[in-house]
Amino acid sequence: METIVFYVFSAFMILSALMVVTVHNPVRAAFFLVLTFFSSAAVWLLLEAEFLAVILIIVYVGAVMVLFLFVVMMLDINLAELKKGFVRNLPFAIIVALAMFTMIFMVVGSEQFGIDKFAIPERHASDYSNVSALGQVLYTDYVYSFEIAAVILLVGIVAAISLTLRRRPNTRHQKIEEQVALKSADRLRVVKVDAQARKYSLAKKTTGSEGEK
Amino acid sequence: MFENYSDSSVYLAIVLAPLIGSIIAGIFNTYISRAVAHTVTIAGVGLSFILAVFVFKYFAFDDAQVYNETVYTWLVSDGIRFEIGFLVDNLTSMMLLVVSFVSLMVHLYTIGYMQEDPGYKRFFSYISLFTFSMYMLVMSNNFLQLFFGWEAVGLVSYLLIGFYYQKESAIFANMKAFLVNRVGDFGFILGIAAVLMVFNTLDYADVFSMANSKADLMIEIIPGSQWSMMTLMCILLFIGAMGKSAQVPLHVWLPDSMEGPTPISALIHAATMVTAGIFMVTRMSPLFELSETALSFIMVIGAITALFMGFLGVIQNDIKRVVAYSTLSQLGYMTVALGASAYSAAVFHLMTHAFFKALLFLAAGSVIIGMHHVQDIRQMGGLKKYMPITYWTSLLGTLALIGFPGFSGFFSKDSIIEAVHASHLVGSDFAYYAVLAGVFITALYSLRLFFIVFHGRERMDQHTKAHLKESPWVVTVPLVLLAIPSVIIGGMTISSVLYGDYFSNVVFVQHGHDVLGHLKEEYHGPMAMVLHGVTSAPFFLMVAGIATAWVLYMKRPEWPAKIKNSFGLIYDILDNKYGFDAFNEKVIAGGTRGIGHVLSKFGDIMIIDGFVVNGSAKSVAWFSSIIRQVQTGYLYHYAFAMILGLIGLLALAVF
Amino acid sequence: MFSNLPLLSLVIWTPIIGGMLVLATGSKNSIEAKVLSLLVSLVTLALSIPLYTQFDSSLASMQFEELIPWITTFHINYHIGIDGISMPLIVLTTFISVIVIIAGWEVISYKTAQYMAAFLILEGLMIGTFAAMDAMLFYVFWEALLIPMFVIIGIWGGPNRVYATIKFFLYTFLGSVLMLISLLYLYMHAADVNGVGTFNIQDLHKLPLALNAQILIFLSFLLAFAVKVPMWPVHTWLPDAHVEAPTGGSVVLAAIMLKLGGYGFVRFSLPITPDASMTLDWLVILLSLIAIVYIGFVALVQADMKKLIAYSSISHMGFVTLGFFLLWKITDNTGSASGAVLGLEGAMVQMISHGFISAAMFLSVGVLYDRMHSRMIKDYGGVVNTMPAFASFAVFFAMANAGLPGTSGFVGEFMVIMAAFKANFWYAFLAAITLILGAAYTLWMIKRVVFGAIANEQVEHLEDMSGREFFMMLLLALAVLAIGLYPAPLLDVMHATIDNLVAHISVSKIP
Amino acid sequence: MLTLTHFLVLSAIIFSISLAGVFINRKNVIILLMCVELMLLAVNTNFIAFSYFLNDTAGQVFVFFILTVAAAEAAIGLAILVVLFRNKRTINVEELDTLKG
Repeated sequence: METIVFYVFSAFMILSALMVVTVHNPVRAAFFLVLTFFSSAAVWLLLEAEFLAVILIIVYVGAVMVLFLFVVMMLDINLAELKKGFVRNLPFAIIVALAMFTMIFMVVGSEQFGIDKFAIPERHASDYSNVSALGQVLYTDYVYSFEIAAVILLVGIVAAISLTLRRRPNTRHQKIEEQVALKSADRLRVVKVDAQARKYSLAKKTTGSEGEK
Repeated sequence: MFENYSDSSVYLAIVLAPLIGSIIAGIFNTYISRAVAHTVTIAGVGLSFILAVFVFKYFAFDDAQVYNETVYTWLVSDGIRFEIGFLVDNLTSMMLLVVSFVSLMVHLYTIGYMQEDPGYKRFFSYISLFTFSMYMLVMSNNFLQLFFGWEAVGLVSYLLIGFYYQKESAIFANMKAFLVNRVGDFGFILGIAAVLMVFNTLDYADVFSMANSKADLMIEIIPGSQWSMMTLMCILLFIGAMGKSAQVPLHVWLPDSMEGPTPISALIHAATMVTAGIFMVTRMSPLFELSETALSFIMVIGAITALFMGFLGVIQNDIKRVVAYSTLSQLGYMTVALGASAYSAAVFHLMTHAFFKALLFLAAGSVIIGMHHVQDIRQMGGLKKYMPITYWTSLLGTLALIGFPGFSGFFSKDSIIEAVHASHLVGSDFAYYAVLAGVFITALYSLRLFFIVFHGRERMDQHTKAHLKESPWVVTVPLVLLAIPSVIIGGMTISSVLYGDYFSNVVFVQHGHDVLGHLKEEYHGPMAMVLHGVTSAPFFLMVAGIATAWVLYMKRPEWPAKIKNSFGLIYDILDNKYGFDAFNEKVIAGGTRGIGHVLSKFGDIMIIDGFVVNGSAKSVAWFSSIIRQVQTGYLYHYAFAMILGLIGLLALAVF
Repeated sequence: MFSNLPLLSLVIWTPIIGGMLVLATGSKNSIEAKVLSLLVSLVTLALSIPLYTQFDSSLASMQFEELIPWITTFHINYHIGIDGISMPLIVLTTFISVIVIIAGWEVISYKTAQYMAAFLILEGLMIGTFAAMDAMLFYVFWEALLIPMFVIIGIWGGPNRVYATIKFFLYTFLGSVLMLISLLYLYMHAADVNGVGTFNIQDLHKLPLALNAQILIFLSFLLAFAVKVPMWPVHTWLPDAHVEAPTGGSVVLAAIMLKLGGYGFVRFSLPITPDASMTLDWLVILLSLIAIVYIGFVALVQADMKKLIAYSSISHMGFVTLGFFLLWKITDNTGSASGAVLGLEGAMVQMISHGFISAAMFLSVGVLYDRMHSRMIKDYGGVVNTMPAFASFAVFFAMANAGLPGTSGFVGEFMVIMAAFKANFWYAFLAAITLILGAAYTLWMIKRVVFGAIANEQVEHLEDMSGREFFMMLLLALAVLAIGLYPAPLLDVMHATIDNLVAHISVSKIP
Repeated sequence: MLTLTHFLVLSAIIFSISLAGVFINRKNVIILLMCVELMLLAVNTNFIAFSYFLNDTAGQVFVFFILTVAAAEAAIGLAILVVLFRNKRTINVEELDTLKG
């Protein structure tokens, strides 16, 4: 039963990967890539890596593919120009792909990684949760690398923003850094005023009427 | 006061007197007047002449023992002592006498000849420097000093030939003379190196004493063929002599050296320098006797020079060139005599020749003065009545030259012809016939010169004829003084020099070659020789030569022109001196320059500089330009490079 | 009275310190700079005289020796001393330096102080190189003396000086880099043979070496010294350097710097690697014979006077290298080594005499160049008419260059040819060709430049030599004549050292 | 039965396809970035396969980190793309050869 599932999904995966590569329109390519991700998530589930499968969907499909589509949409790329030259180097590409595949296959062939070498472990108990297993390992042995991963992401964000941020010169906008750097003395000026009695007498009341109008 | 000849002060005085005179005249010539210059030099040479006479008397009559002392040690290296020293014996004393006498005559003569020349003092300094170098050469007692004198004489002749340094032809001639002499010296220095290799010393005495013991030494120059060391050494030494005494291949410089003033032609190119080669071979007789091939080589070269140079003398039109070619021919005679191992005959002829040839040159000089420096004999004629003294003295000289019986030339030349006849070395018969024919040729050209210049129609223009007069006494007195020995010296000295024992301790002749020994039996005094001579073949040839000259240039002056164009080809060959000059200019000089150009253009500039030095610089630039192409700028090229690299590595890992 | 003074160090360092002082005088008042530099050079000459007078020519060992530890970790020490080979060269250096200072008197107007200082420092460094008894000290001096020369040619040179000076510097530097490697190898080898590494040249002489090691070391020395001598294939830097160098520069370059190569052969190649020298002597002889004949032809066709003299000095130096390497060929040919010492001493004399003659020839070209600013032969003609005194000196030195007996040019060549004949007839034959070629190119130049009618109006206005130039020429002429007529005193100094050297190199060093 | 080779073969296929992709459209940078994403996906599949068969979660942790890096890389790649487009008006790699040596 599992094998059937495996074959189905891997077939999906391979076909969509092929389509990603061959299709001309980057948007359609992006969608095929999404399909590839979904089928690969299914395969991963077979391998009992549920958490990662989910992460895959969320991170890749959710974020990266959206990013791709966003960029593709924003840049008005003239597709005609990009299609040229497709056929010319197809044979060369196929040769390279086949060469690569045969070599990996030679290495990865059944005699090294066959059934005798790697027995199929028995299924986890039903209450096994991939996430907790990952959590234990993640926050104990790999805590530093985890932190570094966080830093990498931060760098990624900062770089992306600084690269693409464009500020029009004449627009007025808050300069957060200046605001933060303010000190009370710049804004508040204490003036020494000596107290005076206010000379206010009724006598003047009659002349003040015009004032009240 | 000169009685003790043992100490060296006498010989030092002989040598140094002319040197001091030359230095004073040369270095201080801006500060001293002309009179001082010539008196100083003449005093120097005169002193050396007087001493030479005493030395000659001391050696010839009081037969003193040989003087052989070293003056100072030039250099000691590797056990070999190189010294400067004097060796004086009969040969040296005779040469000293000849050199100093002729040099003195030339000094006197120059006062008259060079009056109006600006380089007067410089000329005097050169000729006395020449006398000094000639003394050093003649009196040396080892090969090193001989070579020093050899080159010094070459240097001075270079300076003298190029005396008129404005004249392009003069400075070409003097360079040519020096280079040809250098070619001779090239052989000479190799000869000296051979001597040093064999005998490990350069001193004559030691070399001659060990000579016989090393007679059969062999040397392998061309791998496989063994040559006798002595032959190699003697031929190399003779090449040096050929350069200096102008034998055939290396004779080209002598006719051109007539560019120099006439006195030096007399002094250097007739009497002294050219005889250096003959003197050297005579001095080395013990060595030369040991190799017959060398002797026959010398004889053949001498015969060729004697005969063929004589031919050239017939067609020359410049008065000095005719006399120059006659010198070449006479030198050929002396070399033939050397080849026949008749060394004393060669030296005897050298002595007599020095006198009458110097006389002829100086006579030619006085004719040139009279004709205001016109040297072309075709513009002369009938000078008999204008210049009587020059006429009579040059008549005596010519008779002596052609070997008219009774004159000194006869005695020396006939004895050479007899000697060659008696010798039976390889090539001696060829030499004999060449020498015989030479007598006829010598008579022909010398009489031709004599008749054209002094007899016949006066062909010079009015202007020169008006000024034509006899030269001043300063010129004519040396002529007369030279005429006397040219006539009598032969008769007087033949019995002692040639057949006496004058050269006994100097010349060593092997028994087999002792040609003069045979002649000695039939020799009974000079007068008997004259009578015998009159009946012999050379005499008839000489008379025939005189007759033909008389007919051609007196009776039928138009015949020579006819003969010339009928024998056109022969005339052309003779005219450009058998192509020697052309050959030298084009092939040797041109060839060396050509090689030089090729080597410098291709060798240095192209190959070494072009490829190696600049080449390496350029190759670095070229290589870097290739590397640059790899950076194409296209993103995907870099991607491909990465992937291909990956696949490559993977393939490496897998297979 | 000199016994206590470290005389040799004084001779080395006075010119260097003097040079610094002259630099200090700055370039504005050139008179002071020139007078001071002349004073310094004269003092150095005076100091070098006792080197000759108190030199004991009977012993072959080092004299005036001084040893001060310098870099102790590598056993390099400031060890200097002189023997029969280096003493004449040092006296030649001091003598030529005085002449060069005088030569540059009026001619150099641009930055005279630096010019004079460069020469003084160069002189000090050269004497250091000759006196160095420690291989590393020798190498330091050897490279250091390139710098002043580089500066002299580079700044005061002719139009194309930058190319010439860079070529000169790189050529020599390339050559000597290999030498450094072999010196280091020797140090290491000495370390593991007798415990402690050494750079002392005497010890290196005695150090046993295997044949192939010797051959490699010999080849590296050969390259280093062949460039300096210069020998045939690596000689092309010399004509360029001479053409571009100022008169004083090319005098020093020709008179002394070429001798460093020859000195190197005698001090390093022969004694340290005798067996390799034996196996490869045919190579050096072949190169020197090529240098003599090939360069002779090339010199014949040069149009530039300085290039012609440069080529002629290569040809003369060919004799030096020929003279050094005759020993083994003579023993093969004649069975006995007699004649080898003749060759070696002939080579030494040739070096000294060539120093004087080439200096004089370059000075004479300099005299003409200062007046007409052209080195081309075709621009001259009939100089004798307007400059008779100069012409007589020029002819005299031309004769000396052609090797006329009575001048020093002849002595060296004569002895080498004698020795060469013992080795092989054809060596002497080819070497003697220089008699003809040497005379040919020198006299042809003299004919075209000095003799003949006045060629053009510039020659017309030439005025004869000034007192200063006359004095220089006279000094050199006397030196040339003295060695030519009486070379015995010069050679007596060398006998002991050369005999010791020949005895040493005829013994094999293979362990 | 599902053995490890199945999964490895699968990821090898995906990897080769993405490689071919890089070669095919050399001009469209976006597709290139996608191909890079695909390669990373293939690698992750490998990791997970190994971690499952070796019963060791380390593989999955690593996949986790690869994801973060991939995300960051994609972000920056697109940012560069945007800036590039803004300055050069085109992202066709053919014209962009300012890197030429």
